[in-house]
Amino acid sequence: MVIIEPQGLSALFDALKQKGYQLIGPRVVDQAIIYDEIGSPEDLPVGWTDEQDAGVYRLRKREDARYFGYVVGPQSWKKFLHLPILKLWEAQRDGPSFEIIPNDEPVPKMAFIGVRSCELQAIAIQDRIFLQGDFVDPHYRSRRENIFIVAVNCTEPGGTCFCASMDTGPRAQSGYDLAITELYDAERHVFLVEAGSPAGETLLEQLPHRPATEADIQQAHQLLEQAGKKMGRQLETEGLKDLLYDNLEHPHWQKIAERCLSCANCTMVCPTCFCTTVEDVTDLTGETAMRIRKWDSCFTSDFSYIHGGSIRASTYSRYRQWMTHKLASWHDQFGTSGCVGCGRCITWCPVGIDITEEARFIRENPVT
Amino acid sequence: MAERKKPKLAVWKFASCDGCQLSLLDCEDELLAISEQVEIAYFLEASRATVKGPYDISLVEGSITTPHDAERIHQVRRASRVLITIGACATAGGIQALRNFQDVREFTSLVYASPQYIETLKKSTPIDEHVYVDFELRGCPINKYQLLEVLNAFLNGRKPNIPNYSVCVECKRRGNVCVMVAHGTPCLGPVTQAGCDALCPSYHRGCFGCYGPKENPNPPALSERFTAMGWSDQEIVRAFRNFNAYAEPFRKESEAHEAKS
Amino acid sequence: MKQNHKSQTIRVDYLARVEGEGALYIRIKDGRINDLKFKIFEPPRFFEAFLRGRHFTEAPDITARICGICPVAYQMSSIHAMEKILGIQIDGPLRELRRLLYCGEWIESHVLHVYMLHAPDFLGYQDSIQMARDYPDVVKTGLRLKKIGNEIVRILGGREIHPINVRVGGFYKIPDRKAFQELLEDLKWARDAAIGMVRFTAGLNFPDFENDYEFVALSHPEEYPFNEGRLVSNKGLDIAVEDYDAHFEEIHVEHSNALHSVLKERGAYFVGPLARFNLNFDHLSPLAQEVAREVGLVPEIRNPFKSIIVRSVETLYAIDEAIRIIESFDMPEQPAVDVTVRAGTGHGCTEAPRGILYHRYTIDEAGIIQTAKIVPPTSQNQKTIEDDLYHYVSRHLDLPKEDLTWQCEQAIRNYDPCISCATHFLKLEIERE
Amino acid sequence: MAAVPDPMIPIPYRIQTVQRETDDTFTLTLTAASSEQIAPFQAGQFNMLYIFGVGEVPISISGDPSTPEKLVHTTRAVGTVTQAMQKLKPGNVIGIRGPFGSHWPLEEARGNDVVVIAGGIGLAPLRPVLYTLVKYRERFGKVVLLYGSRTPEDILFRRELEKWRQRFDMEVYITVDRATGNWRGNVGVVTKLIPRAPFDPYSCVAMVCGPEIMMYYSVLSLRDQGVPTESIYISMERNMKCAIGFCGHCQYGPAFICKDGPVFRFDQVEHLFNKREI
Ligand SMILES: Cc1cc2nc3c(=O)[nH]c(=O)nc-3n(C[C@H](O)[C@H](O)[C@H](O)COP(=O)(O)OP(=O)(O)OC[C@H]3O[C@@H](n4cnc5c(N)ncnc54)[C@H](O)[C@@H]3O)c2cc1C
Ligand code: SF4
Ligand code: SF4
Ligand code: SF4
Repeated sequence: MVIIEPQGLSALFDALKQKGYQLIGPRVVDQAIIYDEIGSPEDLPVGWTDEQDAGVYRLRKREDARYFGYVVGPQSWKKFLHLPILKLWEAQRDGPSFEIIPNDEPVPKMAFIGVRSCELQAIAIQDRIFLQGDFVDPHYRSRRENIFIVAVNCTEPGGTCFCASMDTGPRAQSGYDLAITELYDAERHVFLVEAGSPAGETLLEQLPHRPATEADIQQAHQLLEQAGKKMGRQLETEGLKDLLYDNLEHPHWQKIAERCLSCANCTMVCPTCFCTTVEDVTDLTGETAMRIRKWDSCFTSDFSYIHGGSIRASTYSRYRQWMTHKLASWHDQFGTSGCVGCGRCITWCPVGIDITEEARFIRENPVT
Repeated sequence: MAERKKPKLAVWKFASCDGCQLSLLDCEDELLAISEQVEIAYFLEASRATVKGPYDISLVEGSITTPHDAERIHQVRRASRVLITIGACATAGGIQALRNFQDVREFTSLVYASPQYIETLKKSTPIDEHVYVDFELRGCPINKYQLLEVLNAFLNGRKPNIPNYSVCVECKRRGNVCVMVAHGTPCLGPVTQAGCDALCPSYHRGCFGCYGPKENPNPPALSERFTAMGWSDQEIVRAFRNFNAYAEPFRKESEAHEAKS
Repeated sequence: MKQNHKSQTIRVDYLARVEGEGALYIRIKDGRINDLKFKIFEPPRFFEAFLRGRHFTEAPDITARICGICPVAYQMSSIHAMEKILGIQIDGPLRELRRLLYCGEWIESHVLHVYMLHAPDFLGYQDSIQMARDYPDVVKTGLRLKKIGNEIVRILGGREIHPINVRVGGFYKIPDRKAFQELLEDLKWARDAAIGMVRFTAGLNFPDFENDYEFVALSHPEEYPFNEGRLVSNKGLDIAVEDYDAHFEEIHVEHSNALHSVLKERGAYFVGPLARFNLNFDHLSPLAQEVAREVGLVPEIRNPFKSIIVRSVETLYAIDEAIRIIESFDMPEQPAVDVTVRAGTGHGCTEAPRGILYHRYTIDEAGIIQTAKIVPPTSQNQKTIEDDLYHYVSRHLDLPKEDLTWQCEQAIRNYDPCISCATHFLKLEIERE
Repeated sequence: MAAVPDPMIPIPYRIQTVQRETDDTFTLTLTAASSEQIAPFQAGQFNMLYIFGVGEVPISISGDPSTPEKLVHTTRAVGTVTQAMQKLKPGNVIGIRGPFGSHWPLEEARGNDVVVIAGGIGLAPLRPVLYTLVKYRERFGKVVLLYGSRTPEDILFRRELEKWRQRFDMEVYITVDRATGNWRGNVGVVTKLIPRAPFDPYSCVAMVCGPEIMMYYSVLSLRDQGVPTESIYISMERNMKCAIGFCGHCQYGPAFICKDGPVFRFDQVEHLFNKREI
């Protein structure tokens, strides 16, 4: 573990650019801290933070000048790995037949700056879906293979965070190339950096740094300890899967349905939600056809449409599908929870429906 | 494949602003290609030449507001194999359906010096209250790419990719920051059908419902949130009383708040 | 001709290639026009009535829906009226951006009219698609020009029809400078294309037809008018927009049941490109002036058929102006200025592509609209159109009916009437002998 | 980087024959249009069929598993894609991805009686089972086919049914919801045939395919006869966009119908089966 100074970040960014990476990191856009293309540390949200609660997000000025003093943005890294809209392939009519032209547009090498621990876990979950099953999604794979991850440990969890409950944070455990803890107090502003891969190791060598002292490591450790205790939300996961399976007809689903807009925001912002639909597109002459894959959501009616009507016509059934998938059936499907406790679905639900609250209610009032 | 026979296209206007049919002329890059694929048989905004029906595809813009139009739409239906309504006027009665909430005689005398000459129905009604409609394309105005998609789908015998989910889905795919959550700006996106690619939120304003209610909408829950954000009942009434005011879920919502205010 | 000795009725039930729907009814008896009506039967849509009770901030979005062809004009007239009430004056970059938006609408609307609606008349085609078979390049140039106009509106307004980005006080969001810069190249192509457009339209054949009109337009001391100025005419009118109601009125004329907007005690007047051109020639860009002169177009033009050339000159001007604005553009600090509500009455008049568009509103202290009045250009030209037809038809009574019909249509299209705009025309009753 | 095969790219297959089965149902026989072929399939599996420019839908394989080079699909034209498919002619090429999913328990059925219960188009996914039963007849106990159709005109695979009916080692019962013309056979729902069918409930395997409601009542009736739940198999249907577990549409509780199904042993899904809107 080493210490780098804030200027060291510039060196890091330069080194990554040198290696041909496009930098993606946090920046202030439209009154929020989003993940977007960045050029230099000046683009980082220095001195900004976010306040989050159910259905509310506000950008605020910090008292200090931290680089990473915010929590998680409106959308996760999913949008760079599992694209919201992707052309699968194109076909050209050829008499009674047709010829398929695969989409093998080159993918950029991307360096993700500021990935939080919950987000690392979310990426690991999507890896299981797209890379580790019987089939591999080549589009996801080619992007995934070309990223460099600079993680940032969370020292100040947000109002809707509950990674501690999900065992996914606040400290980055694996899946990164470099992990940073921002150490900030009256005396100093430095970064404790740890390499998590040979590539990270090599890069770290090139940066101006000094070895971390035991005190540095202790300070980081303490900050993360405390952070784990300051989570804005909590979710009791013990026996949760069976609890939900046993309560598929709980009257509370109807209560939620009265508030839920079935707008799909929660699924769109969730870093693990992976559902898609495919649209067929043709040109006017009918000579060229394309298949376009787009993020879809279990909250839409077409999602469960089969000839004759939608299986899940009511909001009741759609919310139930979503939540039981996240917290119960995901375990059966992928051997892990589908929720990493990032809190996005709580913050970005326009009416502030809170997955932890709804789970708690069912736990406290089971029908079985 | 056998050479496809050129289908005949007709464009009809009822009470409207012409914006939706103008979308067709706004397809600058595609217009000549369209005219190669279909015979533009009746489209007065663009051509004096008219070809007799029946027509394979009729695009109908506008709502029914006069006794004469209530007759005319039946003729259009009879002459059309496929009838597609375009825009909020045709699919929900349009902005002129605001009269449906008030006494139309009072409206007439407000605007016209000699109200006795004005021949008008009490209500502005959508086309499907009068005749069978094969497909509804929403929007005020419609999105020209969606119009192309619908024409395209009909020409190629497939289902148009016209989703009926919320604006939020497009908003998120587009990577916008939610104006409701992050800025505290009331937004109808969560109850409104997609189609505009989340235009208003992309310009930092709340959606005002051009595309009408999404499938399975929940306006009362959204209104409750608006109230919590500080909106009065009158403001909520006005929010739901725009171009799709007469679409059932929006109508009910505005009436509920009108009763309260 | 034989026909002249008995009575004949010409009815054009649906006027093609105008926006909206109108009809013409002429009754000829013994070689003279017995009756002539230019009829508009757009069903009434009651905008002025249902604006009452709405919040002042909603007027731009609602009034845009009067007309899908020139929504920007509606939005801007209502915004200016509201800003008058609130005592706001928009200057600097925001004002420039508003002009830019206007450029977009003029380009798009004028090009649509010239290439797709009017030129086919002069060349004898039913429509531009037919015309494209013989003049593919002309039509393609037109489409590309139109697209550039639309592109300006789309970037700045969000979409071409019923833009969503304008508000009382400014805009919701200022698009990236990059988006405009990218337009520059297209605009420079467009400038050359518009020069060609002027030359092309100037080369058409024009009927020998002139009238002594009273031209009315906005006039601004420094610029070709879009959004601001005084109302002036070639016959001495020179008033502030606030005084509109004192000088203009809508009257019931004998041979028609339509409400015609007229100048009090003076009668019919003429608004639109020809009026603007005649009254503001000096404020056209040097290039637009030069090209106009080159084709022999200098004030005062009194042949309404030549409006097609004037529209081309104005298109060239709008492109020139758009280039100027983009090249000298500074990002405004805020997308809009703050507004505080206060009660009052305000007037707004802007130059829609078809001519002056007048709005008047009264709002209360909560910002709720109490009364609204809207006078669109088409209703201001209505009487002039009818007068033109009367004179024009009288001279061509010997033409076969089919040709005469077409000629009349062409004469109406000189005004590019936008009938959806006709917010308050009466439905005509047809008199029968 | 080694390129991975893209599981969303179909393999071209050429239509050899189009067989009209009923008014709205047809059978396509396809062979590979290039050197590429899909893997051999097992009875009950399905393919994704892509119609150029129109879309892609899941359709079970209704042909004989022992001749996999001849792909056979029987489809009912109900909507956009299936109607477009109905218009295709021999020589047209369509895209095939597959085979996907679980299959009918023909191994488990060895040595046991086999009850095949089909409703409507549900006979198509079961036809490969019947081919196999007939081909290896000696491996199984009694073989019973119970088939319900809306009307006599909707009966699929008539000639084959007739052939099977004439066999002495197979029982074939057919019923219709509504008798028309000179139908003299059974009228009523297919579940009514179950109590009469000659099979040993304690050593049989039941394979059921049809509308969910029909499957539900079939299961109840089978259980009434004493058939253990673990011996009953059904085939499920859900919206499907990818068939490879990526799109999420076909989830049925914890299962993905595309990979864990479509064929399920009933006890795997029993807890979901009568729940509303799962
Ligand atoms: C595993 C499986 C096997 C099937 N086997 C057969 C078969 O052998 N023969 C047969 O006729 N039908 C079969 N079906 C049903 C068939 O897939 C649908 O009838 C078909 O998808 C309808 O598509 P459409 O575009 O014509 O209909 P539309 O009503 O226009 O449907 C639109 C879209 O919804 C989806 N969809 C609609 N109905 C279904 C459905 N029942 N199942 C899954 N997705 C649906 C499809 O994506 C379809 O493109 C099977 C379905 C599944 C899941
Ligand atoms: S379910 Fe909610 S909290 Fe959990 S990972 Fe998804 S968005 Fe984050
Ligand atoms: S839970 Fe919230 S975000 Fe999710 S669909 Fe319902 S209202 Fe939308
Ligand atoms: S801004 Fe509006 S449309 Fe977009 S996500 Fe938020 S609520 Fe939905």
